[in-house]
Parts: sequence; C-alpha cells; structure tokens
Amino acid sequence: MKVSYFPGCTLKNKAKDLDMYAYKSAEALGVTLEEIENWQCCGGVFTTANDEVATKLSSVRALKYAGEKEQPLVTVCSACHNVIKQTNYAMQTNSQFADKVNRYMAADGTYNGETQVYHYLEMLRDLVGFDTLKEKVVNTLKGKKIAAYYGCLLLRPNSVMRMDDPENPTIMEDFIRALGADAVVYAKRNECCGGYISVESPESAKRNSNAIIENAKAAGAEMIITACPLCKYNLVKNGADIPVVYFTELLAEALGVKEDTNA
Amino acid sequence: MQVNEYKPLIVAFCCNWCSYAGADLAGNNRLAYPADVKIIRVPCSCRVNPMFILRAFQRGADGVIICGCHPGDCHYTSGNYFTRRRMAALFSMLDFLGIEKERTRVEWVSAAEGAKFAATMNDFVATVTALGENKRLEDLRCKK
Amino acid sequence: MQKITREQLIQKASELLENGTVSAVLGWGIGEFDYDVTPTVFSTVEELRNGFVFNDFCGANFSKYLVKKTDKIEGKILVFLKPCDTYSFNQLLTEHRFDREKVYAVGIPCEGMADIAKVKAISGDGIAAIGSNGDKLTVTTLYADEPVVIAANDVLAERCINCKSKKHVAYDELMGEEGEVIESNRFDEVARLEAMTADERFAFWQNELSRCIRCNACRDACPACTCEKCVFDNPNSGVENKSPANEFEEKLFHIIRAYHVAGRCTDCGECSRVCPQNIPLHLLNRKFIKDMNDFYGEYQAGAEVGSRAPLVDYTTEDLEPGEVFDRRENNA
Amino acid sequence: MQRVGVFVCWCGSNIAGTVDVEAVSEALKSEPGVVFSTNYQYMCSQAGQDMIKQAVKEHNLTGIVVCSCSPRMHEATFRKTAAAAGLNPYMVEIANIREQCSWVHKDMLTGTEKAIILGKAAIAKVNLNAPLIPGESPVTKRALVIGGGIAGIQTALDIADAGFPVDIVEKKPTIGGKMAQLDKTFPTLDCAACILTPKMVDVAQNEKIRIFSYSEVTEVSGFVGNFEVTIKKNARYVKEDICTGCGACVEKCPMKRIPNEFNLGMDNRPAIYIPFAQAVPKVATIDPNACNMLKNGKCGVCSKVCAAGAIDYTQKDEYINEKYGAIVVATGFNPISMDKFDEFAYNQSKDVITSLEFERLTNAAGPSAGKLLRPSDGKHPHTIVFVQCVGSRCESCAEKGKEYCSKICCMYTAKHAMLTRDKYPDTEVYVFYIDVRTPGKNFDEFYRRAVEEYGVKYIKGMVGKVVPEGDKLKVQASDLIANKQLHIDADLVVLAAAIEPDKSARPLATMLTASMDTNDFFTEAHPKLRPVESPTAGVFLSGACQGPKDIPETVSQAGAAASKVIGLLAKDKLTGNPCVANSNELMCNGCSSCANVCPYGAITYEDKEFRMPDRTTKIRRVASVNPAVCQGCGACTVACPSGAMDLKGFANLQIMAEVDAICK
Amino acid sequence: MHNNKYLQEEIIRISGVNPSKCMRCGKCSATCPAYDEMEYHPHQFVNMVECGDIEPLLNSKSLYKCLSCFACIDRCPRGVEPAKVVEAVRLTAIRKQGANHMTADDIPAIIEEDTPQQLLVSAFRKYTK
Repeated sequence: MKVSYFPGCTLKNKAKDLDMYAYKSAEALGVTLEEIENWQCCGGVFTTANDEVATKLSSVRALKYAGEKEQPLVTVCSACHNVIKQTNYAMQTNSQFADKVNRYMAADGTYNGETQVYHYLEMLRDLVGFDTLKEKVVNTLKGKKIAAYYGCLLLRPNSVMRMDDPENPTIMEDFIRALGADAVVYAKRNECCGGYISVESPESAKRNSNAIIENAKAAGAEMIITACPLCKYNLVKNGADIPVVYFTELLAEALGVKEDTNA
Repeated sequence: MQVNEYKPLIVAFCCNWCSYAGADLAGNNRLAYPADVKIIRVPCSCRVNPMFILRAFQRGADGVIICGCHPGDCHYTSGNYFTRRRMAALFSMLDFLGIEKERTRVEWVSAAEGAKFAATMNDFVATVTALGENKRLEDLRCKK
Repeated sequence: MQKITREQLIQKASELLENGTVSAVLGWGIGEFDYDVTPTVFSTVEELRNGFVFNDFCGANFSKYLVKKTDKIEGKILVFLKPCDTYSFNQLLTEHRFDREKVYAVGIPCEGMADIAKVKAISGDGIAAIGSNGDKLTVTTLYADEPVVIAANDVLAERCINCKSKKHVAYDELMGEEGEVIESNRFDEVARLEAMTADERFAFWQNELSRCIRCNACRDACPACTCEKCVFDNPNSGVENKSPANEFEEKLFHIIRAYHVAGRCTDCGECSRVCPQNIPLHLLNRKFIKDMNDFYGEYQAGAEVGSRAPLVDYTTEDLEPGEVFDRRENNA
Repeated sequence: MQRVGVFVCWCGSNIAGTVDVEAVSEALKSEPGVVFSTNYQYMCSQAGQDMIKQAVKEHNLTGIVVCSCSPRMHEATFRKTAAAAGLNPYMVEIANIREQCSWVHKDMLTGTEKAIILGKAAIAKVNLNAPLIPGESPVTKRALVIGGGIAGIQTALDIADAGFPVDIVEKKPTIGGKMAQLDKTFPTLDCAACILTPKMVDVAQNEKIRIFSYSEVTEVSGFVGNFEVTIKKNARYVKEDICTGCGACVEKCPMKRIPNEFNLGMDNRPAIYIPFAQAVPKVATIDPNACNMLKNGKCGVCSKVCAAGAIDYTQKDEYINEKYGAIVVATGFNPISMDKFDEFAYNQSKDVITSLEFERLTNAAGPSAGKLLRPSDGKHPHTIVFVQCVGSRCESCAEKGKEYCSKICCMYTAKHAMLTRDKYPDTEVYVFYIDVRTPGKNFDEFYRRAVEEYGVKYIKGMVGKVVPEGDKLKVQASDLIANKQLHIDADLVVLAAAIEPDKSARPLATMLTASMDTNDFFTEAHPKLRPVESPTAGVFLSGACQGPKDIPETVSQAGAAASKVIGLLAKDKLTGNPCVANSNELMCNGCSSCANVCPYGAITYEDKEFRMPDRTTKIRRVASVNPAVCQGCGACTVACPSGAMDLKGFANLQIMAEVDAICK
Repeated sequence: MHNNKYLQEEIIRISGVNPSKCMRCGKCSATCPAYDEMEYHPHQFVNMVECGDIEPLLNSKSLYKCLSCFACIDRCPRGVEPAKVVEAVRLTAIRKQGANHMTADDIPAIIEEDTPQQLLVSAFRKYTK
C-alpha cells in the first residue's frame, strides 16, 4: 500500500523521531509513505474565520497533490492533521470558500475536497487494521502501563475530525493494547495541554500540563504517548516525571525497528 | 430584482394526514412561504393520479409537488410506497421527454414538520422561479 | 424467411377444426396487398384455404383479439402465437381478460417480420406483389420493369432486430423448435436518448410527437390497451378527447397511455408497427421497462401468469423519486 | 350544477388582517353555481352558523363553501351546520384561507388573490359533490392497553371500572414500569411503591383486566372499533398459572451473576428471577440468555426445587389473536444513553450515575438497601453534584441529546437534593442548572424548600468536565452569577439524563399507522383540543409516549384516554367514513390492479352478466369495494388504468376541477 | 452599553456563528482550560457579540488566551461555537495596522533549544495577521 505523506515542519526538525519512526514502522507494516513534493507548512493552527483563504492554500495544495496520485493523505503531527482535515472539510462543504480557493489555485486546476485524509493512527486502525498490527509485533510491551494523550487537535471539532468519540476516545488505547501493553484510561486525555499559550502565558500551559500528568499518574500510568510535538514539548517542559514519547517511537519499538533507526 | 417579477404557479398535493397538517402547522407558527403555492388536499399521496399532474401542467402550472408521509408512516400503511414508485417512474419519463426534472418533486413531510413544509415550499418555489415559465410540456408538439 | 409455411399452418388449423378441438381459427387474413395482412376469424377449412396467409408481414399480435373473440364463439378458438405474442397472451391472462379454457394456443416459431416502410424505402412505392424466396424478398412494383430483390434481414422490423425472446411462454401445442430468451440490445436506443441533454431529448420528441395525428392506431393495436372503455373515450373521465384540442394533448395522450400500460406492456412493439407516422412509440414503453428494471429489479411482463407488476408492488427500501436522477448521473 | 353559498370568515383579524374578505366574497359571487356570497367575523360562532342555515333556506342552497381556517379545525362544525339546515353534510367544502393563506403570507394583495383562488377551487369542487351517506360498522367492546406502567395501569383500571374488558400487554415480566423503580415522588414525597403497588394489585384482581406480561404486540390490522391484534407471549419457561411466586427457584439458581435490569445493573440477579417483591404477576421468569439449562441442557435446579412443578424448559413463544374496539398506547419513556456524554465520565467512573440509578440507590429495595453509598467503594458520599439538562435542550441538529426539555428533571433533582440533605445533613449538595423549571401545583414551593430549608446549593451554570482522580470526582463547572469557574471535588455525580420514548414505540406506530414526531413521541390529533387521541381513529395516547410527563400529568392523561375509550366502546355502531372507493362496473376490466394495491383487502371480484348493445349478454369479471372495509386512501384509483375506480369525496373529476380552478 | 452594529455584523460574518442560539448554560466557560487567564470568558464573548458590545472584547487580553482547543465547540449543547467568535474578534483586532500581538522581535526571548517549530508557527498564526 502506498499513501501520500505530509510530515510538517516540526517533524523535520525538533520532532525528527516522530517522523523517522513513522517511516520505519510503516515500512515494517507494508505501507510506503510517499512524501508530498515541495510540501509547505500547514500553518500550525486552522483559522476558523470564513474569510481566511491564503493561510489555507498550502494545505489545499498538499491535498490536491495526494488526490492526483489517487492516494489517501496521511499525517502524523496532530496539528497538521487538524489543519489539513479542517481545510479539506471546508473545501467539501463551503462552496464560497472552495470557489475563492480555486481562483487562487487556477493555475494548478481545481480541487473540491476529494482526497481522504487519515491520521497515522487512523491509517493503522482503518487501512492496516489493529489485528494485523498485533500480528506484526515483535517486542511485546506486555505489562507496561501506558496512557494515551490525545490533546485537543486529534478529536475536535468532532463534526469535522470524526476520528473517534471525542469524549471517550479509544483509538490510541486500542493501539496501545495492540502493542501488548496495558492502556491507562484517564479523563484528562482529551483536555488541552496549553498549546501555543506557552508563548503568551507559560504558567497557564504549566497548570494545564501538570493537571494532565497528575491525572494520568493517578490512573496508574508509567508512560504517556502522544502524536503532537507541541503536546510533548509542553508536558516535558513542565516537568513530567514519567516518560512522554511519540506513539511512533513506541510502535517502532514494538515492531522491532527502533534500533535500526538509531543505527 | 427585476421589475416584472415572474411568479410561478405551483400546485401542491398534500396528504391529509401529514403534509396538509404540516402546512397547517407552518401556518400556526407563521412560517412564511410564497403565495404561489396552492395546496390541494388529498386523503393520501397515493391518491395523486399522474393525470392530475399532467393536467396541472397542461393548464399552466409551472411546478407540481407531492407531499406525503415519511416512508413507513403512511396512515394507510402502504400508500406512500406506491406513490414513491409511481412518481419515480413518471418523473423519469418526463425527464426522458426533455421536460425539466426540477418542475416535479416528491417530499415527505410529517404533521409535526411545519418548518420543513415551509422550507420545502420556499426551496421549490425558488427552483421553479429560476427555471421560469413552463413551456416544454405545452410546446412539445409545435416545432419551432 | 419464416421456417414455418402457410401450408403447415393451414394443415394444423384444418386438423383441429375437423377433429372438433376448436370451432374457429384466429389467423392472418389476406388483404388488399401482400403486405397488408388483417387478423381474421376462420370457421371452415375452405375459408382457411381461400383467405389464410402467412408471410413476412404477419406481425399482428393476436392476443388482444382473444378478449373479444372468445366471447363471440362457441367452443374453443385456435390462435397462432409467435414467441413475442405469448407474453401478451400471459399478461392478459394475469389480468383475467379472457378465459384460458376457450383458447387452443399453437406456438409457432418466428424468424422476424419485415417492416413495410423499410421495403418501400428500397423498392419505391406502388408495390404490386411481394414474393418470398429463401432469405430474399422479391418485390414487384408498378413502376419498375424488374422486380427488386431485397435481403429479408435488411428490412427486418425494429422490434425483430431487437427481439427479446424466441421462447414461447405459453401454448397448448408447439410447432417447430423451441427457442431461447435472447440477450437483446433493445434498451440501447433508450440509453442513447438518456445520454443526451434534456434539450436534445426535448428536440427529439418534439420532432417525433409533432407528427402524431391521433389516429389511435397505437392504442387500438396494443394488447395492453384492452379497457372496456378507454379514459380518452370516456366523457366522464375528465380527460376525454378523441382528437387533440391543443398542443399539449398528444403528449398527455402518449404519456398517459405509456403510464397506463407501464408494468403491463410486454414490449411487443405493436404500437410502433401500426403507427402510420412511424413514431417510435415503443421507446416510451421501453423507457418505463428499463427504469423499472433498474429501480426495482428485472421484470418481464407476461413471463409468467399471475406475476405482480412493479407499479402495483413496493418494498420499504425503494429509491426516492429524487434519487432517480442522482442515480443516473452517478452511473454516467 | 349546485346552488352554492359562499361564506368567508374573518376569523377576527386572523384572516381579515391579511386577506380582504370583502373582496373575496365579492369576487367569488360570479363563480359558476354561486348564488350567494357573504363574509362574517366568526363563521364558526353560533351567529355565523345561523347565518349559513338562514342562507340555505333563503337561497335554496345545495352546496356550501366556507372560506375559513383549516378543515382539520372546523370541517366537522360546518358539516353539522349543513346537516342542521337540511343539507347532506358532505355538500360542504372548506377553503383554507387561514393556516395556508393569511397566516403564511404577509401582503394583503397576494393574500387576497390567493384566497380568491382557493375559494374558486373549493367552489369548483363542491359543484361536483354528491350527497354521501356513511356506512356503519360494529364495535368490539374490548380495549387493548399497550404498556403496563402507571399510564397503562390507570387507563386499564378506568376502562374496566366502566365495565369493559381490557387487556394490558407489557413487554417486561411485570407491570409497574418506571414508577416501580422510583423511591419517593414529588412534590409530596409519598413512597412510589406505597401508592403504585395497590393499583397493581387492583389490576391483578380486576376480573375485567387480563395481563399479558413478558409479551409484545406484533401485528395490528383493522380499523376503529374493529382492530385485530396479534400478541406474542414470550416463553418465560415458567407456567404462569401454576407458579406461586414463592421464590425457591430464585434462591437456588446457581447462575447468580446476571446484571439486574430492575436495579439498572447496579447489582445481580439469578437466571431465574422475579423482578421485585411486589411484581404483578408474581411469577418467575427464566432469562434464556443466562440459563444453563436452556443454553446447554445442564442444570435443572429450579425444576427440582419447584414444589408446584411450574418450570417448563420446553415452553415456546405463543401467539394470541384478539379483537379490540380501541387501542391505548402507553409505552412510556427511558433515560437516554450517557455514552455520548463522557465529558461527565459516566463510562469512566462508577460514581457518576444517572438520576434513575440514584433512585435505586436510595430505594429501600435497591442494591444498597436504601443507604446512599457510592457504587465504587460503598462509602458514604460527602459531596454530591447534580447536573441538570444532560442531553435535554440540545440543538435540533446536535449529534447528541434531544431538542426538548425533559420536564421532570428539575423536580426530581430537587427531590433528590432535598432527600439527601434530609437524611444526610453532613452532605454538601450542589445542583448545576440552566433554568429551574417548576410550573405545577406546589412545585416551585418544593424547589424553594430545597434551597431555603435544606440548604441545597443551586448554581446557575453547567458542568464542563468531570475528572475522576483518586477517589474523587473533580468537577469543573461554571458559576454564571459569580462569573467564576468552579472546581469541586465530589464523591458522587448525578446526571439528570434526558428522557426519550421507549424504542418499541417506533415499530408500534408503524403497525398502528399512528403518526410520530421527529423525536418519536406519538403525535396527538390536536395539540390543544384532542391531546389524548392519535390522528388514527380508535388509537389513544396515555403518558410519556406522547411527550415528557410527570406522574400527576400521566395519571390525568391516562384517565382522559380511558374516558375517550369508554365513549367509543359505549357505542354499538360507528358511522364510517363515506369517502370510500367505488368501482364503475361498466368500465371495470377486472384486471386486479386495484386489489393488488389495496392495503385492506377491501376489493373483491365477481363475475357479472352484462347486456351488450347487440342484445347479447356477456359475463365479465368486475371489482367491487366493501365500503365497511375501505378506508379511502385512493391507491386503487390510480392503479386502475380504465378509470373505473374512483373515490367518493375526492373523485377524479373533483380533483381535476380543483386543479383547473387553481391553474386558470 | 455601546452597540456597535458594524463590528457586530462583521464578527458574525467572519465567524459564521449565530450568537442568538446561545441559551446561557455556561458550559463553554465550564469547560474552558484558559478560563482563569481570561477577563472575558467564552460565554461572555457570545453574549457581548449578541449585544453588540464589541469594543471591550477588542481591547481585552482574553483574545490571546484562547487555546483554540475547541472544547467549547464540541460541548456546547446548542451548537453555538464560541471559539469561532473569539477567533473572529481576535482577527478583527489584529487585522488593524500595527496591531500584531507578537512580532519577530519577541522570538529570541521565547526560543529555547527544544522549542518546536510548531509552537512558533502556531503562535505567529494566532497572534499576527
């Protein structure tokens, strides 16, 4: 299986792990990630304003590129996924917006939201299948108590993201279980870590991040996994005293390709 | 807006048990729709003979809409299921003859759906107004 | 060229008349011209010898005549049925239009009938005689010195080119060999029209229907149009009109006629065969048949007695009238 | 052609405000057949009706057109007026110039124009009207009540009290419904069981009432006065007439760990069970999904311990056919699922419960024997947060929740809060509310007592998130009055879940051809004037199946439904709807198309002899309609190719005349 | 209270939110993770836009505290979408010339070794036009 892949800015810099493990693991699962040529930054945040067009064009280009290859577009970073999925939804449902965008895109031809956008986790669940994943696990993580941290960007707004039940999601827990570990369920897993507020009011981000860690620990977590570099940054920077790792790293470890990557 | 505003003539056949009551509810709630819509009450949407529809077009109607109970909710158990088949066949035939398919419509509107009734009529009138006068059904025979 | 001959048919009819199985024979009678064949009732062997014909112009579907004739005759009536006629025969039985006990049906094979319009297009007018020889028709006209020889296949009627079945679905006795239901291309023309734009379709039908002279031949020949009183003849129906009163009327007539026979029409093609203006009326019926096949599953009227036509049936999951068009656009 | 009188109603300013009634009556004067035309302030008033009667006499009217409100409102009124004036009541036609004209159009000119056209259509139709005489049909003097909660119980008792036999069909093993699960009832705080169980016993002992428990209605045919119903009696594997309800089997059954639905899964019951001590009928039922004997033929303990020999593992579902004159729907409600509201952590913590679960927790017969203990650890909760409107009052297109107010939550939450503070004064009780809605006798007083006397903390605002952490539930909420975000460490969170109609209501509505609204509540025939009747004649509504209701309302509606049923069953004959199909034999081909589409089997065929023009006779098969069975839908009229089949009151010519009048 | 109709309409247009759908339940503010940072809370944004009382919002630091976590959007029972209102007001404020809430000059003070690009990109997208 070949899919188009949008890595995003951070995955080529501060979150190289997230990217590399994603590649290695996909390979181990028989999926080829074909990186979008000349991809540009998604913008980090989706602007909900009806009249913002220019900031969404790079997402549309990525979507169109995948569409032309008749491939689903896969993202790993929660923020990229959120921005691209919301942009795609706007292209599908808001004809005024789509019209404006297509005028900008005139030279490249029109796009109307045909591409299917998958988060890497959704790819594992819907395209690969957690059962298949389970079979490919080499190093079982049995006995590890792992808490999934979704944050906000993967799940909301649910009317667009449609990844899972936004209040009681299970996709990451199912992922953890597929790798053989115990999934720790805690209520704050879908509460915001503070995101970019750490620029504006670091204390606020600290308060939010700490509450999340505390809640996960109270539920018995020994490790937290996340899909978002910013989440990881906030949780770690604000003093997480249990490991916070990217879910792809955990995946690579279970699939036995982690050492490869480091070598 | 044009000075000589075109007003279409719309005939709506409404089932006594659902959409006619739905139209009453729209009235009770003062949900406006254009006066171009004239309702004929029938006991069930299955009472609507294709002949009535063609007759309406023949006499100058620009659009005909049939409203019945939602499938499964027919007061007579199965009337609207027959309506659904009859009208699917008839509308497809009219389209086959080159007559604008937008001039005919079937909608399921329950007695509780006053808002849907008004919205449906507003939409249908807008669609038919955009099409303009019904010429084709009258003119099929005359070569221009 | 038919595989069965006039002589064979006369012999069969005579036999059945003489042994008392039947008291009359419904067959093709000699007309003014060789191509002008008229449905006729024969009561004696002599009448048969003098008046019975069987040639490439015996397209008439006798099923409909049974509705009236079975009442008029004591005992059984013999009817010759080509494969396509047997569907109409069954359909009329489904609708209880005649008493099966009063009919002795003999199935005969059919190689397809000729379309006189096509013959005339080749031979020219003034046909004096048409002979049949092998797969050829020999046409003698008043104006040509030499008879024109035409390949029978070149003048096959449209409905025979698109023959849907060589199989008889009803008979008491079968002459010749039984055929099979055929995968025909009969819906191709409908599909071609469907693929046009609405404007093109409108222009097509405007051209066709504008020629209608409301002679009612289509209705009178149609084996599904056996109403005791047609709504168009009934002053109390509200739609009576024996001749068109305005531009709309033919359309109303043809749409309503097609609608009234929808689900009951066996696609025998009599309407188009008898139309003096050569309007392809069968396309209206085929459109309904094609749609109903598409929407509700394959259904062939008359294939079996007692089957329920799509328009007097339903399922709770039927598609919505509005979805009809989405479906077509998606298929396109 | 008729001699038509036209009567245009002003309906005060309801019509006259947007329709020039004078112009309408004037314009309609010159329509064919019209010999008299006038307008009046209130045609439906006595004076208005007298005016019509007077005009009939003076002008020898044979047909009447009233331009007024919807025929669904006053058609019956004006038909009676016509009858009083000596006309056939079906010589009246109504032009609906209120609901479908003056109320939906704002401009006087267009309103008047349309009213005139609607009037013309009615005149065109009435000119083709013929006097109709309704047929009669007998009434089966037995009623069916579907649902055995308080609504069904009250309806059945009231009907039986009037002397008519009643059958109750209840899908659970016992009657009693939701009320049997409640602890106390607002606003008087009577014990629910104390007031309900005597009624249940009354039902059991009433000779006129039969109870089909553990049963469901599977098929309904017929019409008012003459329904035929199939009831499926599910196999309970216990002979109902022999079982004494001693409970020996329940005690001895080895399969003890089946979630107890009566206690909402908060404790367990055996595979053979009696839902609660006062169950009616008090007989055991075997849960076929849990019983080892039924699943794999191993066990048989209950059969061994049953002294009466009531256990029957071979019992089969039984189908009973019965005739009824009237049917009452009393299918009740359920709290909605909390699955989609996990911001409140219902699926994450045992200590987040619904209000109905709270009822069981405080009920002496409940899982904690009436002691308010946390389900997780059995400890006494010191801080309780009640959350109102969970799933109620949501946007209509919302993916979760219901658009309507569930009506009962404000009061039961006040009750819960008050009772908690009363029994456990050391408990802090918070109630988060959007609005407190307490219209009802002694309701607001009750709520105020909770606040003022019992010290319940009512906070205007909503809970946004519940985070279980350790043995606490961290509640994050807003206090809109103080403009603060609150963080409360609670021990128990109680969600006032929205209520919705029982799931069995939708298929039942289809069987009964009774209409429902978009929320699956049954629709009443008129929201104000006929609140306990469904639009389908002979089908009545009782309790929460029609909309959210508390117990007092349910009981009064149950009584109202019963009185309607009694009124119906007291009649020996019902006059039918004369607008039925009829077949013109001369034109009928006997093709069977009409019979194929008739939902009632009202059409039969016979061979009839006809004289032909040539003096011969001919026998033909023709259709005939049984007017007592035909309900007048008209499906046959369109199926008929020859136009032989027509519908009285909605004849082809009449409808075409309306079309012509509108399209002129 | 000043009713600024122009700004009100502008914000309704940009956000696509109909503030009159709000039933004042306060669930948005109950669920907001940035509540304590804000002078005006999500429900007040909706309410003040409905009243046309926009200026105080334009000048409020609350604009830059919203995390765009969309919790208020998903949990609102009436589908009001308060976060979109906050976004529209914020854009109205920073679209004015020189009104950017953050400039490149601010970066050196923020940046650390492990600061992910995503943080800067997001902050720029939120705080500048």
